[in-house]
Amino acid sequence: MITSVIFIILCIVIIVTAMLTLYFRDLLASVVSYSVMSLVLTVVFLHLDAPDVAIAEAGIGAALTTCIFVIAVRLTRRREE
Amino acid sequence: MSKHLPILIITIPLLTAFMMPIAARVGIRFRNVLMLMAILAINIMLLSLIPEVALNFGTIFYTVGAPNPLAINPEGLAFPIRIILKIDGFSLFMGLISGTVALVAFLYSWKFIKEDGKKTYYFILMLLMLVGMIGLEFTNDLFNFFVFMEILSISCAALVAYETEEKHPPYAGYKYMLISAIATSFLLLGIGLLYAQYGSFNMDYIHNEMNHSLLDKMALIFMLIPLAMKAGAIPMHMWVPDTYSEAPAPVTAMLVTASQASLYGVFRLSFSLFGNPISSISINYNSLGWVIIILGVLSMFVGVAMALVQHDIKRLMAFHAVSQTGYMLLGVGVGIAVYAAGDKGAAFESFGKVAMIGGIFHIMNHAFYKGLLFLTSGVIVRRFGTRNLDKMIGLAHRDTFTAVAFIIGALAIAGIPPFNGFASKLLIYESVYKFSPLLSIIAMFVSVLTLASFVKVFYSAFLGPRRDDLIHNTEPISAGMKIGMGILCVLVVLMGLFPEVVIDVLVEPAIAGLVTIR
Amino acid sequence: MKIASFLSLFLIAGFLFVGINRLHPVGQPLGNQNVFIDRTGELTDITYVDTMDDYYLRNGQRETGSNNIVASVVFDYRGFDTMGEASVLFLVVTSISMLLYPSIRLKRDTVDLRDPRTGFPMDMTRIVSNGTYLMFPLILAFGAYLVIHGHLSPGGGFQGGAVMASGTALLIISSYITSHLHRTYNIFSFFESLGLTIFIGLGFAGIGVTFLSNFLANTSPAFFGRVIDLGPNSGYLNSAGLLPFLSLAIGMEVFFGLSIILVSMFHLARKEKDEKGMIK
Amino acid sequence: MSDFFLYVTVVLLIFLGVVALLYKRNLIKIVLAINIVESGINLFFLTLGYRPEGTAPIFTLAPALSDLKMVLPTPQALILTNIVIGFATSALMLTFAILTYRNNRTLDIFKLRGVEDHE
Repeated sequence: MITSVIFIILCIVIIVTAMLTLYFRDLLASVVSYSVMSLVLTVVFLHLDAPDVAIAEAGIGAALTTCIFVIAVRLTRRREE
Repeated sequence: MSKHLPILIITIPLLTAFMMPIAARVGIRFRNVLMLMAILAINIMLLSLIPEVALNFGTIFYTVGAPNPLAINPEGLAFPIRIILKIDGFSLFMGLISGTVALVAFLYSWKFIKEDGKKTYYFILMLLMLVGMIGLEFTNDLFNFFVFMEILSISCAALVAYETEEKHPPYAGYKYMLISAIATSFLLLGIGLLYAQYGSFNMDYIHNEMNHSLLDKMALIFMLIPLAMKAGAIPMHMWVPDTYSEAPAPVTAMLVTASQASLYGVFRLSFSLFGNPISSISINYNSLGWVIIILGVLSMFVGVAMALVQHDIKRLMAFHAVSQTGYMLLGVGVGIAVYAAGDKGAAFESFGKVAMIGGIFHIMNHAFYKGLLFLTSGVIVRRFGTRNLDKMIGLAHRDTFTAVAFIIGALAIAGIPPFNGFASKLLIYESVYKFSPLLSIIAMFVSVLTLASFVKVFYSAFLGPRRDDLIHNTEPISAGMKIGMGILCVLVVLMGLFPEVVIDVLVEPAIAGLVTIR
Repeated sequence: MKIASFLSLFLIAGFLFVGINRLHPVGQPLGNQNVFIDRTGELTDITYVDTMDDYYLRNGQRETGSNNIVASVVFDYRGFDTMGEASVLFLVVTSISMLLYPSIRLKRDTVDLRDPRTGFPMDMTRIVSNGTYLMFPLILAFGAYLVIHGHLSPGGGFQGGAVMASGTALLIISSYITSHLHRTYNIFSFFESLGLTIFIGLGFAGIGVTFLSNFLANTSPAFFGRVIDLGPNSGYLNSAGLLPFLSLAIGMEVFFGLSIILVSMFHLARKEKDEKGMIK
Repeated sequence: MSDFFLYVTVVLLIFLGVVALLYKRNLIKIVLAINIVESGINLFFLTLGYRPEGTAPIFTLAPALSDLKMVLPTPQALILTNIVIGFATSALMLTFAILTYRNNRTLDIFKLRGVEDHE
């Protein structure tokens, strides 16, 4: 029961962070909330008994994707027009 | 060794691509020769498959990683567990088109692309593009299809943006990549829906198990619309002129083939995966045929209408590519509709099959003459330094070879005998007229408009007084470019003169691969 | 245009919601996925197996010798996909090198930001640079562990390579890699090609049977072919035949490929900063 | 109960991504939207392979039960592939976006639209 409640909360967090990613006009904030979404997704993947995918998502989705997005934002413009 | 041919066709160019940076260190000439040998090797291997696949109407299977490559299912099981390559007539037909156009594009870019540090990467991407096309045409596994689709679209996008210093190419590349990313995402969603029901990715297995539930129809929509989008059919065609016009000329010639690989996906899915030729053909399958027909007619008409008003030579040709895709969709759509209408025997044999032969044959013809036209456009654009038709005049005085090649291509695309466009278009007109006269008349009308628009191009670019002050670049056409265009000219003329040979040897097995699936 | 986009949106939403109602509840079909295994190593009745996944779960351990069924699917049963996926990464690295080629080639290399005496980066605090100094070997070791033990525990080529590449990201952020980027780039690109070539070479090694066939599994312990006890066991490193080698090749390719992407994008940023005169 | 939530999450993620693809105008934001769609698809596949009473498909130190149940391995293998492909795609698209910004000084597709019909 407890795990299921936590699980539902995680799902809601994913949706909210995804919405925030698309809502923020500041691209850096968008990128950060995308990386939070990836991290929470990692936890969900672990919960779904997929440790392999969870490691890959943590390494690539949360760390490296954020890295290249931050570089891209720095090289272009931070605010969305 | 011959039983390993299917995998060798895919892995040899891959290995060559990985070795390319080292080869470039050894020497430019060595790199070019290695590349030429790899592409020639692919073509020779593809040709060596003709006797078994095309002449004997056979099918070659290859199970990657299994104890026995020819065994599809493991012992005692009713379903495959590994990735299976399957080469039937249609796969071989498309593979031959890809191989030929890649060879021509490579010869053309030998001297056409300037020798700077980027050129090695250009060749690597070209090889991988070929791998992507051949891989997705040979595979019988849905997820593998998706992976090769990714390979194809990423290499296309990067090649479109080859001239990074220019203003527009990076955005064109972005657009292509965006379209591809959306398309492949939804393709994967469709694959997931099929996997959820049948627990497999093998097309033949799913086809046999298919029960045409609602989820299957959803999967059909999620898979067909992205593929039609990537093939450049109508409501989703706007990326075609933007990307085709920004790419270097040889890449554009290959992009036509890449779009046709997506078209292959459309046909393969609607026949070999979702088609149900065994028993009660549902009304939906008939309506699928009509959807494809309507898409085809719209593509034909809108493409040519947009092309007429263009002043940019490459955009004009790109809109014609959309328009010609319509013919293929029309031919095959009529085939599906007749096939699904019930009495497969009489009606299908009399004109449905002819329509399909026309549509499929047109794929090959279009790849060749449109490739030829794009290659000539490369010469024209380089000469004048602009793509604007109003600023061109009198090139025929200087480049007679290009002018002749352009005439051949333009007459072929307009469906004038004795070129290959006529052969396939005549088949389409005849058979579609029996199905619905209106459609046939539209098709003929579109052909006339096509001729009009190419007459305009020929008039502006080649005719008129000789004006050397407008010539931007005077370097002569290299031998490689002439050979490339020459090969395509010869193919266009030969296929126009002897269409029945091509139809017997290649197109009939292709139809057999699509329609008679147990 | 607006109407069209609204329409397509509603269509997609409708489809998706209809779809989830029609989909099975989690855990219902797709076979019975019980893993019955005799201790003797013989499989129970093969007719029980009614989907592909069942087959993998029941026979994967016996056929490939790998405890991690995901690894056996990735590298053995669907190894061809993995090859395609590795070439996607190679492709993207090539594309990025091509696209950024005019931008990356500098007249002079970027400034070396390291303190000549200590060797630590100067534009970061000592905490960051010391932390990186401590963390990087650990990250690398963890990544290498994931790669090598891919057939025993969660992990494998992709995951290990990604973890190691996040170490590279750390190095870049804390300004360790600033000088000699060309040399770094060339070395990385060589090893990336090498990894891929090894992968395909191993695939060709099995062409006596078929391409990418696992010809080393269950042969002899010296060649990673140890025959393992079926069912839950404690795991042996020298099992699973070709899998560890393939995993190593992919790990190499993924690590260096991802690092090249990071290094070249970072290089661009650094160059821009340099042009604006933000680096003294 | 939780499976329903999973599917709803999948649908919402894909839906949000598609909305952003249609209505956002910034090139980098569009890449983020595609990544969100891809996350949704990854979650979809893993949900398909999930078995409530199963364990991870790894035999090392697995519980020694006579009826050991495991989640399905194939979706996990595919998603591994898809994650790397997604990263590669977004890296390439970001490179395109950076180059577009360099050549045109804008990331807005409405302003870039005028770019196409030149001369």
